Amino acid sequence: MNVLEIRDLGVDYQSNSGAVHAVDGVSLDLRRGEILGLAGESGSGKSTLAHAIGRLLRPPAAITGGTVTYHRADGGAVDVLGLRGEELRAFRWAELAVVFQSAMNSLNPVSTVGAQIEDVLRIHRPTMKRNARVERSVELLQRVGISADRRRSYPHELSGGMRQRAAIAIALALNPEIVIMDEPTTALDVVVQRDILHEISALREEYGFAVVFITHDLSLLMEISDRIAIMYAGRVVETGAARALHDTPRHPYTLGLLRSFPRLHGPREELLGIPGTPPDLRALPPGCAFHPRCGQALPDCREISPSLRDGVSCLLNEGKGVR
Amino acid sequence: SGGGGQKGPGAAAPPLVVHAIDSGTFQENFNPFHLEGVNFGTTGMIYETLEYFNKLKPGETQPWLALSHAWSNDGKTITFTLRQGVKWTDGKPFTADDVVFTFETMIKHPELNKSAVELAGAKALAPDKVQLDFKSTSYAKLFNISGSTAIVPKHLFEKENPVTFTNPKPVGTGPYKLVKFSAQLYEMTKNPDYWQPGKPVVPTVRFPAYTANAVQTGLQQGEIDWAGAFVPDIDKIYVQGKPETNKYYFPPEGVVALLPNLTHPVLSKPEVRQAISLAIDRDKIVKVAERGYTKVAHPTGIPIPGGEAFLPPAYKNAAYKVDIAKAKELLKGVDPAQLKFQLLVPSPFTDWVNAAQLIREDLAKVGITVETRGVAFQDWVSKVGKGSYDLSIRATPAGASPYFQMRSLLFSELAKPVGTAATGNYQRWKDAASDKLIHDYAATDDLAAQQKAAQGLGTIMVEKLPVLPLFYSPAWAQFRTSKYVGWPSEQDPYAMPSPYTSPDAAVVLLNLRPAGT
Amino acid sequence: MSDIVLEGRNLTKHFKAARGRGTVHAVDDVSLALRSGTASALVGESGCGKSTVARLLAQVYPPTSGQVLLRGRKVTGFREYRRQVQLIFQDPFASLNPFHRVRYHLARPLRLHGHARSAAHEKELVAELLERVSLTPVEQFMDKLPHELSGGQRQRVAIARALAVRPVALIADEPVSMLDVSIRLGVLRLLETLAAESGLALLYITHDIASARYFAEDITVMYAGRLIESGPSEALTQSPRHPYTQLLLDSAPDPARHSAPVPRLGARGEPPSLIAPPGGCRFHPRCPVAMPVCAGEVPGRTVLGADRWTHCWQAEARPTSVPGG
Amino acid sequence: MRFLARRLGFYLLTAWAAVTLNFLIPRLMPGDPVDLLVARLKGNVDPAAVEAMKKAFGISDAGLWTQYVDYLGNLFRGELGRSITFFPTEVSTVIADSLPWTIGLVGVATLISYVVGTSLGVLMAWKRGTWLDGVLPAATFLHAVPYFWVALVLVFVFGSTLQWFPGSRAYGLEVTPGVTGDFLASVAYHATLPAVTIVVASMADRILGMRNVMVTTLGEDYVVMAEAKGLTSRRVMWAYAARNAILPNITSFALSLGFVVGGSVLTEIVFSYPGIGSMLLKGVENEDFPLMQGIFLVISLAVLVANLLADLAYVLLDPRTRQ
Amino acid sequence: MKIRIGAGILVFFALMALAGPLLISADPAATSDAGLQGPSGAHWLGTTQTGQDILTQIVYGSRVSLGVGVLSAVIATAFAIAVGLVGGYFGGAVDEVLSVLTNIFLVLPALPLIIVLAGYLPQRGVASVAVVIAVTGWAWGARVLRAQTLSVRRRDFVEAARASGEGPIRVIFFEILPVLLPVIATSFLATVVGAILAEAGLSFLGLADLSTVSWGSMLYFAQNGQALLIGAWWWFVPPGLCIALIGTGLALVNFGLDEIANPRLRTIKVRKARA
Ligand SMILES: Nc1ncnc2c1ncn2[C@@H]1O[C@H](COP(=O)(O)OP(=O)(O)OP(=O)(O)O)[C@@H](O)[C@H]1O
Ligand SMILES: Nc1ncnc2c1ncn2[C@@H]1O[C@H](COP(=O)(O)OP(=O)(O)OP(=O)(O)O)[C@@H](O)[C@H]1O
Ligand SMILES: [Mg+2]
Ligand SMILES: [Mg+2]
Ligand code: NI
Repeated sequence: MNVLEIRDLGVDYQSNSGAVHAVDGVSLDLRRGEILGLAGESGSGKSTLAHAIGRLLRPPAAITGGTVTYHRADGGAVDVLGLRGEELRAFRWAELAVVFQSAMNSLNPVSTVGAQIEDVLRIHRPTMKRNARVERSVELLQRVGISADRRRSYPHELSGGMRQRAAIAIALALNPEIVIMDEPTTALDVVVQRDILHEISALREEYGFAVVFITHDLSLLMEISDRIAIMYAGRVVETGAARALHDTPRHPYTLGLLRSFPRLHGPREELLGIPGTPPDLRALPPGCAFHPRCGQALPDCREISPSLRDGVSCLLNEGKGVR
Repeated sequence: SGGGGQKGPGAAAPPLVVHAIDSGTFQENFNPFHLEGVNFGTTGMIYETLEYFNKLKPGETQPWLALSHAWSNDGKTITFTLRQGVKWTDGKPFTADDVVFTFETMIKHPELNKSAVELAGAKALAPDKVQLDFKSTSYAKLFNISGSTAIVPKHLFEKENPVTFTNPKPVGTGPYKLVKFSAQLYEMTKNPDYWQPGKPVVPTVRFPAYTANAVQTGLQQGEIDWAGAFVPDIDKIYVQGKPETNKYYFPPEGVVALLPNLTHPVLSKPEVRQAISLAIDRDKIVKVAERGYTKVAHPTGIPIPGGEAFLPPAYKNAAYKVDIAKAKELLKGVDPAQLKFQLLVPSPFTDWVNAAQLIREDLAKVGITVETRGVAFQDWVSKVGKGSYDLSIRATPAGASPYFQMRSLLFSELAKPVGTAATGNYQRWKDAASDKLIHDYAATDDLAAQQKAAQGLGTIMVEKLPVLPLFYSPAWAQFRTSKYVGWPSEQDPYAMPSPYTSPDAAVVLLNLRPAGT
Repeated sequence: MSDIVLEGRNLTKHFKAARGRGTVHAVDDVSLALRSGTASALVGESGCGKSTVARLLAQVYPPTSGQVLLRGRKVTGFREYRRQVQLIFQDPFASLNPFHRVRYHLARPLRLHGHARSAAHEKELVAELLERVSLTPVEQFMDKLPHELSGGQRQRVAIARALAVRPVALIADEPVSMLDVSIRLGVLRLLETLAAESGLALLYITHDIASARYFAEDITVMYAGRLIESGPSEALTQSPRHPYTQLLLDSAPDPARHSAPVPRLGARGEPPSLIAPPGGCRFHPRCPVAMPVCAGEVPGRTVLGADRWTHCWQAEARPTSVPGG
Repeated sequence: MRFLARRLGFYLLTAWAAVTLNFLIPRLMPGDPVDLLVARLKGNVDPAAVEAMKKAFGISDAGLWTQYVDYLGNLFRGELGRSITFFPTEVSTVIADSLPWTIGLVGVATLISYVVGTSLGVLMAWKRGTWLDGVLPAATFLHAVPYFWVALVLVFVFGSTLQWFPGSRAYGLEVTPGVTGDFLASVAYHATLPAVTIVVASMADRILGMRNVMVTTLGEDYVVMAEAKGLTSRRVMWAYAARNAILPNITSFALSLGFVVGGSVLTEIVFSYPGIGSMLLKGVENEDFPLMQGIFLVISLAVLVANLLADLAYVLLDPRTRQ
Repeated sequence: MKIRIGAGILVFFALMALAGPLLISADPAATSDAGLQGPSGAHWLGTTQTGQDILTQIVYGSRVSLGVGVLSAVIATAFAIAVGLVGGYFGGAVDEVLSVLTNIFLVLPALPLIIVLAGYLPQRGVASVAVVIAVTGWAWGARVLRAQTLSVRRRDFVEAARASGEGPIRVIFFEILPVLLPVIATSFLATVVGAILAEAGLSFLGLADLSTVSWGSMLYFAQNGQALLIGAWWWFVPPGLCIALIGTGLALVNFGLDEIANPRLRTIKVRKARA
């Protein structure tokens, strides 16, 4: 029951010093109504992937290959990358909405929160009356915990948490099937973050949309998502159910990440971290991009670039990963 | 003449479009006492003078509002006999009171007495007789008294402060009346009751505002009938291959001379000045810098033609000739290291800047190093006035007689010590013989005696070289003969042809007649 | 218990708010002591005044009131103070001048504080410093410009610069929050070793209470400009006494939980404005267990045992019980 | 409002500075208009007349402070002294006669330049990578061309060669000033080339400025989000991107007004346009200090007022300043 | 690319100003009988009305035009640095006063002020014209530099330098100034363009020293000689074109610098996204 299928997606940033393969042969499935966590270090291509799905890439970024297929609830399939003009406009937001990292930056500073919701309604629901639009925007705001009188507030008049909620309210305006959230809580502090996470999961229960949740805070993902995909240097190196990933990580990188987070609860564990630094996407090492930092790298890792099989792309143990 | 003016063919006569002074806009000022800011035509066309002096023929005068004058009391008193039957355009008669009022105003407000007439008093002896008294002998100032002072109506001016009054509705005795005024155009029509019967013939004169640039286009496109503009390339811009109709006449108006600072130890030597004069190719300056619009000056500096009678007989046919060898010879005794001068020119005067450049090139040939320096106009005024320069170029106006020119050039009283601003004799020439001749000139009303004094001064100019005349400063006048004929010409120089000279311009207008007659 | 090196007593800092709209009570009545060879952590959410405390302790800002004591004495000399207390900043990308090479960054403090005797000696010292922060081969790093270094490497240079002064106290203001997860550990470990080995007093400022648990011996929690609780890190994280600490711990993501939907917390709402902070306990508007007294009076310090205290009326009332829901 | 109050205070201060500067410049600089007048009269001036003239021109020997107080007093009564060039016309009259021409010309030209330039900048940023990029080098070139040279070229091509438009004066000889169709048509016809000059020479700044701000704005999350919302391109371009990009542009526009006015001075001179620029040159050429200063003061105050209007516009357009 | 074209233009003109007069050692003011000649083998760019060679004038004029431009930009930039950096760094009352001063000069219309000042100027030599232009041209740079200083001052490396014991002078000139160099360069180049334009404007109005050949004074003479009306385009086109070209060169370098700092501004070739 996939709502979205990504196959071999590649995205390059063209530049004078060569193309940056920010997303390189990524295949992922998003199931209806699930939360898919997307984790990875800074620069691993998470946002690029999200933008590619939403058809939001701008030059110098260009999709170099692959497909993205959207399955409607009625069974019809849509080639997202093939959408043009009106089709694309209609697809956007009605089927797929986005919540960006910093709400301050993703809300138009010169128009009110209400107007930004109503804007969507006006374009996508041309028959809707003004009153109905206002009603709907009030309803949405209240749904995410913002009082109705804030409809006429400008973004700068709201606190960080409220702005993020407002961004979520806008995303839900058309009851989309998919919501992509690109680090929606990174700018917030933990207490507010938790509030918002609660809100997201509650809303998801209620409306049943699928979420692609991007963050580099793996422990957070483990808690909130159903499934997780780990990205490294533009590739997905491991996918799997959150619990499985937590309990039995199979890629050395996933393991390293898990061992980098100090735990609050339970006994103090030894933190291992990952040696070295993330690679330069312009000059990736040959073979497995992770091999220079991998403690268990085999000689083959230097030459063979593994592909994703059974949810992991690692040569160890004949492609089964560390364990 | 008839009160209604002429009808018939005259009524259809076209208006004459005149450009006198470069101006983007006009201010509504028709007060003839003012020198700056007053609109052209105020003196001459609206207000008139007592007599008319033809500047192109020194000594030739014509009665105007006054029929005659008589000097007495050693030139300290003059009595005018006034024309009768003249009327102001509001119908009031012109009387001796108006004349007295005009001169009394100049006594009361010295800032209006711009030509420094040393008036002591004015009174009316009879309705047609006015007597003016002066503090000193004033024969030589007759032009300033009767030739350039416009008489204003007492009954209107006595109600105003003449210094600040702008006189928007002028009432004069002249051939024209102001009928229309706007910031970019004013218009005069003929005064039907003008005292010269049958005149003027031109019914309407229009004065549009043109800046120095715009007037070129105006001339090129034939918008202007009569202009007094410097046109850089007159054949191309104005004549345009039609010399019969698109005419111009640039008579000499004064002299442009190279001023050597006589307080300079080297320039004070006559042989140095002689050498400089011999080295300068004036023909080339006239051709290149002045575009051939004028002529090389007579060595006496007196404008020719017109001033022939004032030339010393010995030098009547004198002319400049370049003689590098002789110049070098003259400079033999001078340390070449000292032959370095700075030539100061006001940089807005582009023709002088070019002339300075040519002089520099010429003097280099005889071993004199000249550095030309262009400075702002006011800086040049102040430096030359104070005598802090080596060489400079300056124009001296001829005036109605050579007296003004010679006095301004040579009178030792005008030479102030270096550092004090002078108002003439900027090169600081001090010579008893010159002073005596100037006094002689001023002390007589007799034309022959005046001419003799002028000839003496001319001789000094040629022999002693107190200044080095270069060329005549031309009066600019372009006129089209397609509408009207009868303009001044070299053959008939009855008045200054430039539309910006008053009251001459009015005299020219009165002489015009429709083309084809 | 080692001796106190740097101490802030009743520090208060008020700023003029932007465009003259009142006063920001950034820090109120904060007392804090750093011991040699010990890493202490200061934890709190964004904007609660952690950096301000750091800057007050480093005497970058003069306090509005209160005093900073170095080994029990007030130090007035600007340079003298800098020689003893050093600051490391959050953003390794911003804390090095992009124009100067690594060598310059390290040599300047050496020269300023007279540690280098000669050019050769200076170079030697620079090399030594680089080695201490494990930037080897030193020759290669010395002549690099900041943009040629990765974030972790930059932060190491920043640490080396602080060490060049040979301080007795080091204040690290969120030294790893800008770094990638995978390289955070290395930098934190380095700081830990330095404190332990050279007897430095280290103040580790962070909003990640979990990392404080791992890298500091004791933790002090700050809320809206005030200190609310302090104690040995293990004890504080395992049995918090202040409802806010509790909340903070509850909010921190716990990968072991796997519990979508995420549970709602006991408290809601957002941190208060520091221009008009709530009266009494600043946490009371959000506190799930607030009592009437909380709104009226600022709770005093309740000492709960060796090195443990809190500012909470609940603790006052029930000194031994754990509050919160 | 606080923002406005501050700006107002600043403008008052600046106005005072301009007024004082205006007072000080002639007194700190050498030169005496009467000497000059005497020089122009070519000698023959009575010393008594010189003294009287000094009085008429208001040249005083009083102490600086007294002069300053008098000067301020006169200013408040709107007395700027008498022009020397147009003696005895009051400077205020000269200015009143010429200012409408300049305001009309510069006002209309600036408006056109702003609207066209800004729109072009928006379009160029929006359609990067299309033929519109070709405007960029042209704009760069025009940005550096002196106003008067543009004017000269226009006069040469359209005035003298093609004779499509008049190259000088503000209205034709054949019309009489007044509110008549003929007159207004003549004014518009005559203003064409000068206005085109100002538009051409000042538009490049607007294009380049707007393009740069707009390009930066287009990368903002709220624009990407607006696109993701499926809004029409026009709405994204204008309501989201341009609406925000215009804000910094307003400030730079206000600051560039001074340059436009400076440029229009040169333009008027080339076109013999009877505006304040021609008067300024006339004043300078004639050492007409009262006129020069009066004009400078009026220009400064006009630019200040324009800046104040721009600030007002800013406040209206930016909700963040409305507090 | 932009920088390269821009720098190419600038190098060309710099060479022209520095080496040109050595190659063409004629007197730029030298007159000849061959007046108003169009471009020919003898006079590549033709002659003026007084027979001056326009190419020679252009070459010599570049010295004055560039000289005034660079000189006044140097003065203005030095002033802008002093005002902007000091105000921005120290803040408080010093900053208030300096920024009000800056803003005042910013809104006062520069060219009219220059005209008025030049009107009073007794000596209109190259240096005094440059000073007058600088007086009116520093404010923009000062404002930009102040804003930048304000943001750089808050940057951690400045705090860090202070925390490691550096004094204010050293912090301003060794920590902040180098970081601002690109901004200073940008504002310097912009000021050069402004100054060249202002000088040209002044000369064109006849308010600069006209006995020195500069591009502005060439235009003044061309205008006075009615080059337009007599169709002598070769007289007024080259100097104006040179001014515009050099301005374009400077602007191109500037935009190039901007694009380095802000890569988004670059023009791009849009590749068709995958179909
Ligand atoms: N406009 C661009 N031009 C060139 N390269 C770019 C551009 N934008 C991003 N990149 C590169 O593409 C890669 C992926 O970037 P992306 O933003 O997708 O990473 P991310 O995983 O979202 O990182 P973060 O966690 O920091 O948000 C990075 O290496 C980045 O440097
Ligand atoms: N120079 C200043 N002027 C005015 N207000 C300031 C200044 N510095 C800090 N503040 C205010 O003081 C409060 C505390 O700021 P501080 O930087 O100390 O917080 P923090 O805990 O370090 O936050 P973060 O985790 O975001 O770094 C904030 O509200 C901030 O806006
Ligand atoms: Mg990202
Ligand atoms: Mg902080
Ligand atoms: Ni688990």
